[in-house]
Amino acid sequence: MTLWTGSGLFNIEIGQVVMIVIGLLLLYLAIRKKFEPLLLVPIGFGGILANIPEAGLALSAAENALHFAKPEVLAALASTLDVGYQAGQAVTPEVKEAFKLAFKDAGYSTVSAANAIASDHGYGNGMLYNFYTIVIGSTVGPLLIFMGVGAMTDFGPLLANPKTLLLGAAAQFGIFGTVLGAALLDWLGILDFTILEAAAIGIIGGADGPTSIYVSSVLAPHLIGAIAVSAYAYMALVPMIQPPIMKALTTQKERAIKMSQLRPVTKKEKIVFPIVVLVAVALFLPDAAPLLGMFCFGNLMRECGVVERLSDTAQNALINIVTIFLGLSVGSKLMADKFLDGQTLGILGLGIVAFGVGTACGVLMAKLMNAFVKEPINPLIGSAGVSAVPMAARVSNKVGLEANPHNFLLMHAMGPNVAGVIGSAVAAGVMIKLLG
Amino acid sequence: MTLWTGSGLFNIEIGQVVMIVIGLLLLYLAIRKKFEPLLLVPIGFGGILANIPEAGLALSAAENALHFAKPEVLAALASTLDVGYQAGQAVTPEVKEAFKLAFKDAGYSTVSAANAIASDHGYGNGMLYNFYTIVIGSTVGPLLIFMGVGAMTDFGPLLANPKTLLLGAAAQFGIFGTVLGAALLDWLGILDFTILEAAAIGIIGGADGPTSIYVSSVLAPHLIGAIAVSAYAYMALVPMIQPPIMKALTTQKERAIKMSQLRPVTKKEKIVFPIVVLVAVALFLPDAAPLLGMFCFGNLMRECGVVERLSDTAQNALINIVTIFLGLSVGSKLMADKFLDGQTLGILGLGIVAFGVGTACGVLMAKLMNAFVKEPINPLIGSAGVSAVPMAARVSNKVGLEANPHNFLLMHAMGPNVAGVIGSAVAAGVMIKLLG
Amino acid sequence: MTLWTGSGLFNIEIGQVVMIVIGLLLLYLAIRKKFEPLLLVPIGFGGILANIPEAGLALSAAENALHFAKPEVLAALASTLDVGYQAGQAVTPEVKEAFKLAFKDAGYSTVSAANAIASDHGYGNGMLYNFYTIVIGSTVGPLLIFMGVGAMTDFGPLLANPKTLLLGAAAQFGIFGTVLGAALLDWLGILDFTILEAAAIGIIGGADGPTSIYVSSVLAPHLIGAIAVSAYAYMALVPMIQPPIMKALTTQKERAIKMSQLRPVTKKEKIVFPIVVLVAVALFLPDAAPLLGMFCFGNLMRECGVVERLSDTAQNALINIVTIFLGLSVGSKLMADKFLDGQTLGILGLGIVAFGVGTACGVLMAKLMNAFVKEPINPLIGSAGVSAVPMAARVSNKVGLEANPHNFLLMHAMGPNVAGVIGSAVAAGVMIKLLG
Amino acid sequence: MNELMSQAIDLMVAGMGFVFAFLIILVFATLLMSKLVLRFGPAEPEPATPARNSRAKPSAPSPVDPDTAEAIKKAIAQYRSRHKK
Amino acid sequence: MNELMSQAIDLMVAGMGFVFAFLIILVFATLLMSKLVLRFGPAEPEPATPARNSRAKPSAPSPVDPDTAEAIKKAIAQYRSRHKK
Amino acid sequence: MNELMSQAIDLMVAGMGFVFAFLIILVFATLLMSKLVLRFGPAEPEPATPARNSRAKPSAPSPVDPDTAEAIKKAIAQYRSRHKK
Ligand code: NA
Ligand code: NA
Ligand code: NA
Repeated sequence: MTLWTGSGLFNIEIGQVVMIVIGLLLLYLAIRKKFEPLLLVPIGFGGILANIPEAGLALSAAENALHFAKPEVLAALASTLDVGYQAGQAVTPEVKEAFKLAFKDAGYSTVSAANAIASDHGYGNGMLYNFYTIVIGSTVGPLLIFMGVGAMTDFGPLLANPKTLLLGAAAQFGIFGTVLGAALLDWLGILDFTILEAAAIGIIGGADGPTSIYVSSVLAPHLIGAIAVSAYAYMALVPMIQPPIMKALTTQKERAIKMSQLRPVTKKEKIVFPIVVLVAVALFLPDAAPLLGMFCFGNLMRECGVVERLSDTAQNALINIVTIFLGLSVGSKLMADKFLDGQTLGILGLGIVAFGVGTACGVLMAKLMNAFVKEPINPLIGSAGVSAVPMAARVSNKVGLEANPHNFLLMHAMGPNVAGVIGSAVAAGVMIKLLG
Repeated sequence: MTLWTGSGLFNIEIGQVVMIVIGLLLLYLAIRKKFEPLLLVPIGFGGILANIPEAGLALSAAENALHFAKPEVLAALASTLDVGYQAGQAVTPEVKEAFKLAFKDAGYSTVSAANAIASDHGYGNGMLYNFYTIVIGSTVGPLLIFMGVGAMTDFGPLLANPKTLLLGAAAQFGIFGTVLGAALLDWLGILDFTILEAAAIGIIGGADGPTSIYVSSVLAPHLIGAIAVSAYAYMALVPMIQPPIMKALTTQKERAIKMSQLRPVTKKEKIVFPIVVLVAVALFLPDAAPLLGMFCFGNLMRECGVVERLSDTAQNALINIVTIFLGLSVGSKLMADKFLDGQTLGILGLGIVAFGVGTACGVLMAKLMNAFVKEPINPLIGSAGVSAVPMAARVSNKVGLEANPHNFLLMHAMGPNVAGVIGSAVAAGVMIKLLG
Repeated sequence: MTLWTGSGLFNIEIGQVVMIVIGLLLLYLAIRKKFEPLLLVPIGFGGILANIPEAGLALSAAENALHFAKPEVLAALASTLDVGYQAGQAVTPEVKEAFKLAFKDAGYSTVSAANAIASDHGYGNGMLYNFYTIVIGSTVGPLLIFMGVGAMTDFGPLLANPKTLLLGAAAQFGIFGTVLGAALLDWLGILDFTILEAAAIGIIGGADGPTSIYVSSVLAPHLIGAIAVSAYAYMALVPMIQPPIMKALTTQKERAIKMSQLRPVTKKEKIVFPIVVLVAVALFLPDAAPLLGMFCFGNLMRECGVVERLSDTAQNALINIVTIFLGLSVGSKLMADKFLDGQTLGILGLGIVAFGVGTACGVLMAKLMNAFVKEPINPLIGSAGVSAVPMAARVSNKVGLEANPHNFLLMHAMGPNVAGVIGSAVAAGVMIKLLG
Repeated sequence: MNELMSQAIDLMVAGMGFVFAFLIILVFATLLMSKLVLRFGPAEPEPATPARNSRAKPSAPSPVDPDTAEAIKKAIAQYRSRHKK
Repeated sequence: MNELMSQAIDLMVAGMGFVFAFLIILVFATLLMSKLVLRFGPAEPEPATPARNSRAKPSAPSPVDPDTAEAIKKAIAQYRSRHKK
Repeated sequence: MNELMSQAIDLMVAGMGFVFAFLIILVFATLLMSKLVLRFGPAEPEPATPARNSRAKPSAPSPVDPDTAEAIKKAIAQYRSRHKK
C-alpha cells in the first residue's frame, strides 16, 4: 500500500539514521549545553529535516525527479544532462547513479534547464533547497548577519587603543596555519583536499560564523555543513580551548599585568571609523567589500544616531529572520552522502587546531609587542584576537582575574576581539581574491 | 482620449463589480464582525485590488500581454503557446480566447517562456501575481505561518493528558466526510469535481488556515480563494456552528462532568515533545514533513528557552509580514472568472458541513472513550478537536459553564484543540501522498 | 602580484573617486545636517559601495564578465549579444565597448541569457545588483514603503476639511511645470531629454520619495539615482525653499488669517475613507492602483483597529527592512558613467524649480479659493500641498506663527499635506498611463 | 517649438486636468461619505491625532506612544533618584 | 456509484485509518517520553500557560508579558497623578 | 612536498602579509582620524559601552538598554509592593 511503501520507515537508509542522530546531538548541545544556540538550534533541526527519507526537502526539483526515477522523466532529462538513456530502457541503479553524477557536475545553465524539465513533470524544489538558494547561494544571508553584527558592535575599546588591531591580525595565523595543516594531511595521504577545500576549512580559524559560511559558500559549498558546524561548535568551546594555551604561553607575572583605564572615545570618532575602514577596503582589498562593507554599514547605522529605527531593525527583526533561514539552510547541507566521510572528521580535527594556533599567535604577538611599546600589554588579551565575540574577551578577563583579582581586562580585550572580526574578513577577502 | 478609454469605469465588467462588492463584504465582516480580521482584511483588500479593471495586478506578464492583445505581441507568443495565429491577422475575441486557454493549460516551461516574451515587449507581472508566486506558489508562506503558530502553541495541556490526541483524530472525519460530500454532489450531477478538487475542499474541515491554503495550493490552486475564504469564515463562525451540535449529541449530565485538574507539565517534556512528533513524522509520513516540521521547529524555538529572540521574531515580525503578503496573495485569486461559479457555492455549502461533521465526530469520540477510560472525559471537549485554535476550546468552556457554572473546561479543551492541528496536518500529508 | 594589480588603488578611475566623495558628502548631509537620514544614509553608503573598483557590487554577472573580458567568455557571449567577435581575437578597448553597448541596449531575454552564460563561467551578480532587481526592478520596494507610510498617515485633518484636497491638486503643477522646464532646456539645446526622462524628472515636484522612485523606475531607470537624491535632498531643504516664496505671494494680513478649530472626525469616517479612495482609483485611474492601493491598504490596517499587529509591523519592522534595501539599491545607481553628466546637474536644477512652482501654486490656489468659500483659508497652508510630509506642514505653521503668534496652522496644514501625497500619486498614474 | 515641448504641454494639460478632476470627485465623495457615516452611525467623535502622522518619525518598534515613553523615562529617573538616597 | 465516489471512499478509509494510527502511536510515544523525562530529569514542575497559546493574539512585537505591561501602565498612571499635584 | 603544500604556503605568506599590511595601515589611519576629529570637533567624551557589543545577546526587539529595563523592573516590583499593602 502506497502509504507504507512511501513511509520513512520503509525507505530509510542507515546514513539518514546517523545524520538524524547527529541533528539531535546538535540540538542537545545547543539547548542543554548552550552551544551557540541561536545558530545550532536551526542547524540541527534543519539537519533532521534534510534527512527525512522520501521528503526530499533539501533536494532540487531535478534531484527529486531523479530520486523517483520515472522512465519518462529520465528520458526527458537524458539529453539535457547528456546521459545515454532511451525511453523504455530499464532503470537500473547504475542508470540512476549516472544521472545523479551528471547533475552533480552540471553547470548553472544545465542545472536550471534540468530543474525546469522536472517542474514540467510536476516535481518541485524542496523547501530547504529554496532557503539555501536564496539565503546562502546568493551570499546575501551571511552578509545581512554581518550587517547586524556590525550594528551590535562597539568599536570604542578598539578606538581607545588602536594598536590592538595587530593582535587581531596575528590571530589570523589560525586560518592560514589550518590551510597548511589540511595540505599536510593531504600530503601524508591521510585525506584528499583541493586548495579550495583547504582554504574553506582554514576559515574556521576565523572564529566568526558568517565569515566562515560566506567563504565556504564561495570556495567549497559542499563542505559548508561541516565547516559551519565545527566553527560554531568550537566558538562555544572557546572557554575550554583557550585557557590552557594562554597559561602555557604566559608567566604568572605577565598575566598579572594591569592595564591603564581606556581613554573615553568621542561619538564622532565612532561615526568616522566605519567610513575609514570602508575607504581602506575600497583602496586595498575590493574582494572584502561585501563582508566589510555590510559590517561597516551596520556599524555606521548604529553610531550615526540619526537612523535609530533602521539600526534597531538590523539588530533585531532582520538579523533574527535571516538567522532562522540561514540556520535551516546550513542544516540542509547535513546530508549523509556529503557529511559522513573522512573529510568531516578532518575538518573537525583541523578546526580545533585552527582555534589553538590563533589563540597562541595572538598571545605571542602581545608578548612581542611588549618588547616595543612603552606601557605593557597584558598578553592575555591577545587570545581575544581570534574574535569569537564576546566569548574570547570574557575568557581573557576570567583568566586575568585568576592571576590578579583586581585586574579587569574585559574592556581591553574587546579591542583585539572586534579587531579579529575585521582581520578574518580581510583574510577571507585575500582567499577569495587568490582562489575564488 | 486615452485616460477615459483606459479608465476603470469604461472597461469594468459586471463580474469585477460583483467581486469588488464581495471584497467589501469581506472587509465588513472582518472589521465590523471581527471575522478572523488578521487574514480577512488582507484577503478582502487583495480581492478588490485583483478586480480593478485594466490594472492587471493579479495577472502575469503574459496574461497582461494577452489582455491588451497587440497583434505583434500575439504573433510573438503564437508559436510558444502553439496557437495558430499569423502576424497581421485580425484579433477577434475568439483569437484572444484561444490564447488565454492555451496559456491556462500551459506547463511550467511554456509559462516562463511566454512571460519572458511578454517582458521583452514591455509587459510585467502584476504586483499581486508576484506576491502569489513567491509566497504561495513556493508554498513557503503557509509554512512560515505554521512555524509562527507553532511558536505560539503551548502543548502543556496535551502533554498532561495525551489521550485527548484521539479527539483530534476523530474530528478529522470532517475532512474526509466533506470529500465524500463533494463526491456525492458530483454523483448527483449537481456539480462537477475532480478528486483533487474534492480533497482540497475537504481540508476546510481541518479548520486550520495555513493547512487549507497549503493543501489547496498543492492540489487545486484555482480553488484556493474560495477554500481559504470559507475556511476562515467558518472558523470565525465556530461559536455559532458548534454549540447546537454539541448540545444535541450530549445529555445535560454528560455536559456537567467535572474533569480533574491537569497535572503540571515539566519544561523538559515540552522541549522533547516537538522532537518526538518530528521523528514520528519522519518515520511514518514524510509528506507531512514540511507542515509539521515547521510547526515543530516553531514550537521547539518557543520551548527550548535559549533562542528567545528567534521565537519572538517568529511569533511577531516574521508571521506578521508573511500574513500581510499571504492575505493579499489569497485575495489575488478572488477573480470573477474563477470565483463566480457554482463550485464556490458548493464549497461554501460543503465547508459548513465539514465543520459540523468534525464537531459531531469529536463529541461522539469523547463519549466512546468514556466507555473505556476510568475517569470520564467531558464530551464537550471533543468538539475542540476540529482545531480552530483557540476559538473551539473557548466554545467548549462556554457550553460547559452553561451546564455547570463551576466547570472550567478551557485547559482540558486546549489538548484536543492543538491535537486537531496535528491531526489535520497529518490528514493533509495523507492526501498529498495519495493524490499529489 | 595579483593582490596589488587587483587592488582598488591600482584600478581606481577618477569617476569613481568623485562618486565616492559624493557618497561621503551625502553621508555628511544625512548625519550632520539631518537631511532625510533614513534614506540618505543607505543611499550614500550604497553609492560608495557601488563605486569600489573591481568589486562590481552594482553590476550583473554579465557586466562583471565583460569588465574582466576574458577572451573565452567574450566568445561565449558574442552570439547572444550579437557582437562580431571570434575566439582568440584580441580584446581591444573597442571590443569591450562594443560588448558593453550591446548589453546596455539588450532586451529582457537577451539580458537573462547573457547573465546565464556569465554564471556558467563563474561570474555572479553583485550584491547591490541583486538588491536593486528584487526591491526596485520589481517595483515592490517603493510600494511597501508607501504601504507603511499609509499606516503612519492620519487622514483626520483632511476629513475635517476635504476641500483642502484642492490645494494638494494645485501643488502638482510643480510636477508638470518641471516637465515643461526640462522640455525647455531640451528646446534651447542646453540638455537632451526624452519625454520619458522629462516626466521622471518632473515627479521630483511630487516631493514624495517612494512615488519618485516608483515613477523613475518605470519611466527612466537610468536616472533613478539622481532623481531620488534630489527629491530627498530638496524635501530636507523645504524649510529653506518655501518660506520666501510663501511670504512673497501673501500679504501680512493674509498670513495672519485665523482658521476655526477643525471638527472632530469619527473613527468610522477614517475607516471608510481609504476604501472610498480605492474605489475612486479603481473607477478612474487603474494605473495609480499599485501606489494608491498599497497606500490605502496601509491606512486601512492602521484605522480599522482589528489588525494592530499587522499595522505595527507595516510601520516598523517591514518598512525599516525595505528602507535599508531600497536605500542601498538607489545608491547602486550612483555610478560615475551614469551620474557624472550634465543631465544630473539639470535634474538638480529642475528639482528646486519643481519645489518652488509647487509651493507657489499651492499658495495661489488657496488665495483663489478664498474668493469662493465663505470662511477664509490661510494661504500659508497651501504650500503644504507639495506633500513632503510632515515638513511642509510644519513650515506653514512656523510662518503662520511669525505673522500671528496665536495662530496654530499645523493641523489645518496636515490636510493639504496628505492631500499632496494622493495628488502626486494620481499625477504619477497619469504619467505612467500616457507614457509608460 | 520642438516636438518634446508640445508633448510636455499636452502632458501638463492632460495631467493637471485629470488631477483636478480626480481630487474634485474625491472632495464630493468624501463629503458624501462623511454625511452618510455621521447619519447612520453612532457618533463617537475622536480628535485627529497629529502626533502620529509624521512619516519620518524614528519610532522604535514599540507600540508605546511618545508621551507614555516620556512618562516611563521620568518615572525611572524619579525611581533612581529615590533609590540613591 | 461513479468512480469519484469510490475514490472518495478509498481516500476516507486510508486517511482516517492513517490519522488514527499515527495519533495512537503518538499517544504512546508521548506517554513513554513523559515517563522517561520524569524518571531521569529533576522534576521542576511548571503549570501549562494557556494565556499564550492563542494564535490570533494581537501581541505587539514586545517581549513584555501582559501583566507586567499592566503593571507598567498602572505605575505610569500613578506617577502622573503624583506628578500633577 | 606536493603541489597543494606549496600552494598552501604561498597562500599563507600572501595572506598573513596582506592581513598585517592592511591592519597596520588601519592602525595609522585610525590614529590620524582620532587626532583630526579631536582637533577639529567639540570634544564630548562618552565612555565606550561594553554592555551592548555582545553579538549573541538575546535582546528582545526593544530599544530599551539593559539597565533601563533593570530599572523599570525594579520600579514595577516596588510599585507592586506598595500596591499590595
Ligand atoms: Na577572527
Ligand atoms: Na484540525
Ligand atoms: Na506631492
